[in-house]
Amino acid sequence: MSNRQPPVLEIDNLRVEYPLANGGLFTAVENASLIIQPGEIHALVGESGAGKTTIGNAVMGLLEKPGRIASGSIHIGGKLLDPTSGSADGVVLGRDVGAVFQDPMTSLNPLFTVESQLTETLRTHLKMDRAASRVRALELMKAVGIPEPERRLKAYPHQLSGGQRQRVVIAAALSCDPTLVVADEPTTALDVSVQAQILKLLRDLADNRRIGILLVTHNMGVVAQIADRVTIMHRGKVVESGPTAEVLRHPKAEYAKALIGAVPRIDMRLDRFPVVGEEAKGRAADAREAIRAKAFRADATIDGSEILSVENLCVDYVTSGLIPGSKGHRFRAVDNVSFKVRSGEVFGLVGESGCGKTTIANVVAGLVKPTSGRVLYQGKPVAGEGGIRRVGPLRQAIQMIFQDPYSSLNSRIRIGSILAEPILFYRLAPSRAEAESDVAQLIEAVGLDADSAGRYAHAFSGGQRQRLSIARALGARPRLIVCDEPTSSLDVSVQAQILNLLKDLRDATGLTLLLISHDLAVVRQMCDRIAVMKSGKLVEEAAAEALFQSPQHPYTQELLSLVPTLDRIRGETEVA
Amino acid sequence: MNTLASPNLIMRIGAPISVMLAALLALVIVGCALLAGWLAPYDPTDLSTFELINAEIPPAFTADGDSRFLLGTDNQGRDLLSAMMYGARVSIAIGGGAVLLAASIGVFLGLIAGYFGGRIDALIMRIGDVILSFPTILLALLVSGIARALFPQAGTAEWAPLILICAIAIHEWVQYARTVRAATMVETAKDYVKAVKVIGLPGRRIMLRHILPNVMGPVLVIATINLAAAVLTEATLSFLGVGMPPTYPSLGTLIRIGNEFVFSGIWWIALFPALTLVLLVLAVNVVGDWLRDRFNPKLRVKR
Amino acid sequence: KTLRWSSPTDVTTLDPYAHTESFTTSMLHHVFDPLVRRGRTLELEPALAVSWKNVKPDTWRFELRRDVKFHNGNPFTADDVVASFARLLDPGARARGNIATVRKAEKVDDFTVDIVTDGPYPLLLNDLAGVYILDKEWMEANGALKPGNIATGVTTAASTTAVGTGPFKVESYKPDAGTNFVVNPDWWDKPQHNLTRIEFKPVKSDATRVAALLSGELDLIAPAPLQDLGRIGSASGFKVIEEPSLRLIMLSLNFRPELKAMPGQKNPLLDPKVRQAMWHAIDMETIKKRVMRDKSRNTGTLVAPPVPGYAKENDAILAYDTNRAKALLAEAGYPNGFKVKLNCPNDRYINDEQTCVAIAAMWTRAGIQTELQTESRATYFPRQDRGEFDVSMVGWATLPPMDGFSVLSSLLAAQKDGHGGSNSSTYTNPKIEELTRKSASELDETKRRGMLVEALKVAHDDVAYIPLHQQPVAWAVRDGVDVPQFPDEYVRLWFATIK
Amino acid sequence: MFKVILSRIGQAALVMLVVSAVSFVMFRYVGDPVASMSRENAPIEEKQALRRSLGLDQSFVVQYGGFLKRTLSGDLGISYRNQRPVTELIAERLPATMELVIVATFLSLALGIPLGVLCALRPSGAAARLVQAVSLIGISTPTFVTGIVLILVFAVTLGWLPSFGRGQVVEIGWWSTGFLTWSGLKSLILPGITLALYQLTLIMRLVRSEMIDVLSTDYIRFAKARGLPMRYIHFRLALRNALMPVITVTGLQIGSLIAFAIVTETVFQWPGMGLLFIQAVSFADIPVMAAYLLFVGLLFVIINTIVDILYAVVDPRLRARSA
Ligand SMILES: Nc1ncnc2c1ncn2[C@@H]1O[C@H](COP(=O)(O)OP(=O)(O)OP(=O)(O)O)[C@@H](O)[C@H]1O
Ligand SMILES: Nc1ncnc2c1ncn2[C@@H]1O[C@H](COP(=O)(O)OP(=O)(O)OP(=O)(O)O)[C@@H](O)[C@H]1O
Ligand SMILES: [Mg+2]
Ligand SMILES: [Mg+2]
Repeated sequence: MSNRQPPVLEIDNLRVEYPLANGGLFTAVENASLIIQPGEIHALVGESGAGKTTIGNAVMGLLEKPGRIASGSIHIGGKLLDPTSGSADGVVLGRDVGAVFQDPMTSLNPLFTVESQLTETLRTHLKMDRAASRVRALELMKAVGIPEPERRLKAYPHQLSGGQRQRVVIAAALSCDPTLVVADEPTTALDVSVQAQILKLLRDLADNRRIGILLVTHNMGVVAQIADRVTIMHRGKVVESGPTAEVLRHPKAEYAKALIGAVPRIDMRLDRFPVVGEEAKGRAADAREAIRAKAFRADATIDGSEILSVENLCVDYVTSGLIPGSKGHRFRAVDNVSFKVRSGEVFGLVGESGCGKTTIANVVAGLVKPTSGRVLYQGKPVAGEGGIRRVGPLRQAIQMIFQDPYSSLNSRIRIGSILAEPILFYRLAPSRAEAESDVAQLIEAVGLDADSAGRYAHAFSGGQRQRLSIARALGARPRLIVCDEPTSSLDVSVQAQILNLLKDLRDATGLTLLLISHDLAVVRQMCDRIAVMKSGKLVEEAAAEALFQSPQHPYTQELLSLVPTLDRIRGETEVA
Repeated sequence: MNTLASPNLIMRIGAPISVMLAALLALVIVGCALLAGWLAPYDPTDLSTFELINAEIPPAFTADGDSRFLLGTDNQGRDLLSAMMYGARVSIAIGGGAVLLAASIGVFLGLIAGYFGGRIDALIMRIGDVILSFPTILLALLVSGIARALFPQAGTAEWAPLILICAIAIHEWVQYARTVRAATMVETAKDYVKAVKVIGLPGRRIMLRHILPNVMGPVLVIATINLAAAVLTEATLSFLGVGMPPTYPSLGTLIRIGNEFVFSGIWWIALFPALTLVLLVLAVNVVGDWLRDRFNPKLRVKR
Repeated sequence: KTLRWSSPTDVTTLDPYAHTESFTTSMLHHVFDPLVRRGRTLELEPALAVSWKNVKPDTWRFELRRDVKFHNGNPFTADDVVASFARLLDPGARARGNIATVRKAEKVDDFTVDIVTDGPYPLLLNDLAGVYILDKEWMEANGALKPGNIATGVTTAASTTAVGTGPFKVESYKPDAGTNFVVNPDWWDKPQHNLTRIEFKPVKSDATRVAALLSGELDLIAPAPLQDLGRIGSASGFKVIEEPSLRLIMLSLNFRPELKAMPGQKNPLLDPKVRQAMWHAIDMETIKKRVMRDKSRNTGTLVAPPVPGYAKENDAILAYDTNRAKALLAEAGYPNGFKVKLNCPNDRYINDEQTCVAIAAMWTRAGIQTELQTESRATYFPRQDRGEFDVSMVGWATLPPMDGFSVLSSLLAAQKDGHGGSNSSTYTNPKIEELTRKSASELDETKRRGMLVEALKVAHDDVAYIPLHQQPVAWAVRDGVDVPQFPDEYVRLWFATIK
Repeated sequence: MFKVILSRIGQAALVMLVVSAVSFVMFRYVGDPVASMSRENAPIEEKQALRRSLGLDQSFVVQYGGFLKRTLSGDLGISYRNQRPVTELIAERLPATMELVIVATFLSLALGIPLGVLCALRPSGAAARLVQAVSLIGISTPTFVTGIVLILVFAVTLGWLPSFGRGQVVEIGWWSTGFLTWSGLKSLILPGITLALYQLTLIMRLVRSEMIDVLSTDYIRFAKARGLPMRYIHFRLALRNALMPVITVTGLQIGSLIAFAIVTETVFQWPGMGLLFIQAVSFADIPVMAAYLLFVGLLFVIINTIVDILYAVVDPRLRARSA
């Protein structure tokens, strides 16, 4: 290896500040340093809100407006980044530096087709003509494993599932063979098989093309599998940095130890998730306790009676053409799916990205009308061909946590008001003041500062937003929560806390969860029963332990085999 | 980590100088209009004080000026400054009132149409089409004609403004409705709306609390711009005989009257009222833009 | 040589019998000739008829001009006159009322016709000056023997094609865009003009019209707005021509039992003292100076000087005297005045709104609390016709007959027997009723004028209307254009010369 | 497809029915043709006869019924003032107005959008502020003043452009165009600018306002991260997201310009629909007004349908709804 080549990225003593509206100053990143050599994958892990995304943005000169590089330096390929303009001489964003943003839902312009968003980069930087760029776009779509790439090239972002969008974003980032890729949680929305495919792609690019990759992730398994080096951040500071095997096996910093300890295990089921410094977070624990107490309901029984029943559900999406009425394309996203969820259980729904999980969740929550089949809640139909009927207590009973934390919070309303909404609406608190304290409790329960209530959504990191939307769902004190990847954007420690909370609520109040997740470890830890889906169809349904110990369907087997775990650390396998 | 600098008052309001100036200007104009009864040197609505002899005296600061009339007099011998103060009152009441009324109706109906879609959408939009088929002026003639037929005092200086407000608003709401409807359709498809739908909030609340703030941008733009148009529409209507009586002129009417004299070198009758209107609209727009940005939390901290 | 000119109104139709608008009539006079026409001083003179006499009190015999050709080359004969009259007398003709007393026209020989009226009628020649003669052969060939009517929407070939004997031929006719005329080289009369072509372009907006003149796109604008006369006059290369018009502006007073302004109370206007007080309270001198820019002529009677019926002694203005007005009001039992509504158009007469504001102010000072409302002509006149106003502004030009009888018949007589058409104030006076009827059939011109003068004196003393002033006709031309002006506001370009 | 069209046609018919009914009610308040058609000394009997012959003495229902019947049989009547079938009149005036509106709309979009983007990109820049202030002055000055000032400057003082009319027009079939002659083009400039001013300001400010929002979204940041040229990002990507209200407003404005560019057409004596309409009003030309309003009703239904379809073109998320 030619070490004379300058490192693709060198960050030295970086400090990033956000001036606040009240005149204060918030330091998001403090004295952070790291170096990425060509061909190296550098993982950046840490608590949600620790400043990982901020570092990535700083590298690309795309810090959110008031944010600024206060001190320190960034070199890209040996060239110094000018902190005011946010660009380095001779380094072209998109060609030399590729970016994958954390949020797949909002990274794509809703008004343009996938094809146009993919090809425009190629045409700009590589000066390809239309036909050539289309061919290349198709290759990229295949490379990131999107099924039916021809059709999906013509699709608009809202017509793709979360994972599919994420892959489009990755494809766009890689399209021009950059030397540095900043990948902010590129695989959170992906199922393990696709994740494995993407990770392999990244590894190949690093090995063959000598690309340096800054990989932000929460998934320690992923880190273990492909990263060469790891940096762990906590509250804006780097707490530990080093070769993957060393850091994962022998963490030195307290936080690093706790974080690694919190990684959920796939090989066995535990009662509770191990949590980072639960003692230290006394307030959050108290808040959780309070919520648990409040949510206690006399009628809540874990009697195992059937609470939700999905019968022969089919959902078609019709993509209509431009001219109204012209024959559109009909796509069956959910194909004759039936399952039952019992009261007080955690029912898991897993499957490849784009297989129709979110669609089912939407039907259950009453947001999408089924094409045929129906959904019963406690024996009463809530959705069927005739439409969606959710009246009275039913509305409160079923709540949902959305896959995408970015667009599920209204950007113009203060967090406090958003959270207070269901509480006030269902008169769950006798007074406004009471409601406010409930809100504060909810916020603390999901591990945020109570003063977050006064802020707006845009000032939170992805993980923080997701926690807020969980808090909102809990606020309504529902009987059934449909959780669409509730923790995919959370770091393992926060994830553990949240999942513990949900679990506890289940135990104490008989809360039922319909849990959609890609993280099989989480699923194993959480679920009582699991359904596996592929291409809109239910392929296997079994009790959790049974499924993990003896998967029946070949697809399930494949999924299980691909889960990245801490046991297979890259550095070590190479050495071994 | 969270170092709080002590912010002073100006920082807290956070408005740049230009906005402060604009707000001040708007306040002065509105204040003068409201307090016209006390501030104005003469009462231009009192017919018995008109002295035709004093007609068309140039402003006091010009060579032929008369120190009694700071900004000169109009073609009837009214003190222009006083006439403008009283006129501004009428114009602000009518223009502002009409814009407010139109925007409220329009935003409300637009939200409903965009949120629910289907039949109710078609109904509201077709009503809009009907209304658009009539020019503002004709519709206003109709409204005030009916008002006059129903109660005879409609033509007086006290009642005419109310009728004018309705007459103008009845046409203008459509623009807001259609704009808000389009924006609402986009917002309704977003996750945060889905989220509150799942919470089970009724449509009314979702629309007003969640969607409304996200669709207000264009509404503010159109409203601040329409203010000028409404003031001028009032002038046209007064000309057609369904507005304010000529003995109680508005800013718009003064401009219209003054316009007839521009050729003959009597520039001040048109210029000063027009200037006042321009300044008012300018100020309202500057403040409106700033408010709009303030409303948008993402831009809150940006200067 | 081309004359380009503009006015705010447009030619409504080319069919002279389908309308009653004076502007269109004036324009069509360039294309058609009547049997008698008005000369340079507005005196009646022979046109297509060379002479006439009363053969019976109700029959007039006209000798026609020979060797006259229509624009299409057809010769002009008595048949054309008879066909034209038959067309105009058709009940469907909009302009039928212009010769209300004519019963028929009869051919005596090829160049002689008799016109028979309903009893003796002194104003026949005045009426005939507005009856244009059309070509019978052309009408037959084009199915235009029946008249058009703008009111009922009947159109014929004559609505858009004009074949007359006049000094100019219509070249093109586009409403709102322009009407072009070219000279008729075969006109029977010796042309006093030197034009080869007239381009008429209506421009509704006053300011634009002035601007177009100043920018050299027009040679003549008629009318020119009063307040711009100063500027046009002082611009080099342009001049203003002006003259008092026949149109008198007056205030009509409501004689109904109640006023709108004071429902439930006796109408104070019924008391002549009150009416005098109101007249005394108006300072016309100042209005003339300030509002009319010294271009108007104040008047005390209801007809203009050139019109038969005018008498100097009637033309006495009640002097401006607020004290006298107040005293009169007190005498009439209104020491504290009363309330009245004043209604005025704001786009019909010259500076109408300004005049009314001034009057409202003056009356208020005299103790008559005046509430003024002004509006556009489109709504004003229908309301006036319905008698909705207490006091309102009226303009009267005695057109087309140009005779004081029109004031008696339309403004002063009560609404019956075809009289009182514009007397919506319901004024009645037995003396005037009597004089109106007598003068209608008096063939002796001196006696007839005496009756008119007497009736107008009654109206003056009784303050049937409050006369205000005589409007000016003001035109503006570029240097080198010479057009005579007429108090009837007609544009007669066959008298125009340009350099 | 068929169903969509059918329902739109049904709606349009309804709109026009209501429009015609309202316009009939309205005629009672906008004047009486008898007053404007009578000669000065017409006796009362003559006026009454005229009123009868116009059918104005009949009850509202009878008048309206008659009108509907005639309309359905394709006869929109003959103008009192212009002596021509109303349909013919409208067809004749349409080209003048359309060309003016095309010019004005083109101007306002071609200037308004880039200026709006400029103002959004540098909201506090000197250029942006200047542009905004000037445009506000432009709209708060009444059209009749702007028109006259333009005429004074460019026609009277400088003598560059004609002050009124359409100049020379070329007839292509029934369409008369001023685009093909030099004088026709010159005549379009001043009224075009006057008419465009209000729209221009509105569009500029709307674009600015929406652009500011859009520019702070993630997809724009992602586009920047892909290194796309700034101009491309601003004018193609972001702009499209900002266009919804602009489409709405432009659609509405085009409609009302075609129908009611009254002041501009009067100031410049532009022989178009607005002038036709205002003349009809001041003449109480009921057939023209009634037919005219029907035409405008139809126009708005069509324009708004197109706008609704355009929403779907611009925003694919709305396609399911619009179908
Ligand atoms: N525009 C902003 N204004 C103020 N604070 C902000 C802004 N954007 C982010 N922050 C704060 O900066 C901190 C770091 O945010 P960042 O997005 O970098 O976190 P992260 O490490 O990527 O977290 P996650 O894993 O949850 O995405 C957070 O505490 C967040 O609240
Ligand atoms: N509005 C739509 N129009 C057309 N197709 C759609 C639409 N929404 C989703 N789809 C398609 O339906 C399928 C299922 O989507 P869904 O969002 O339910 O997937 P998912 O299982 O949640 O995937 P992921 O785990 O990636 O979020 C996908 O193939 C997607 O392309
Ligand atoms: Mg992040
Ligand atoms: Mg999903």
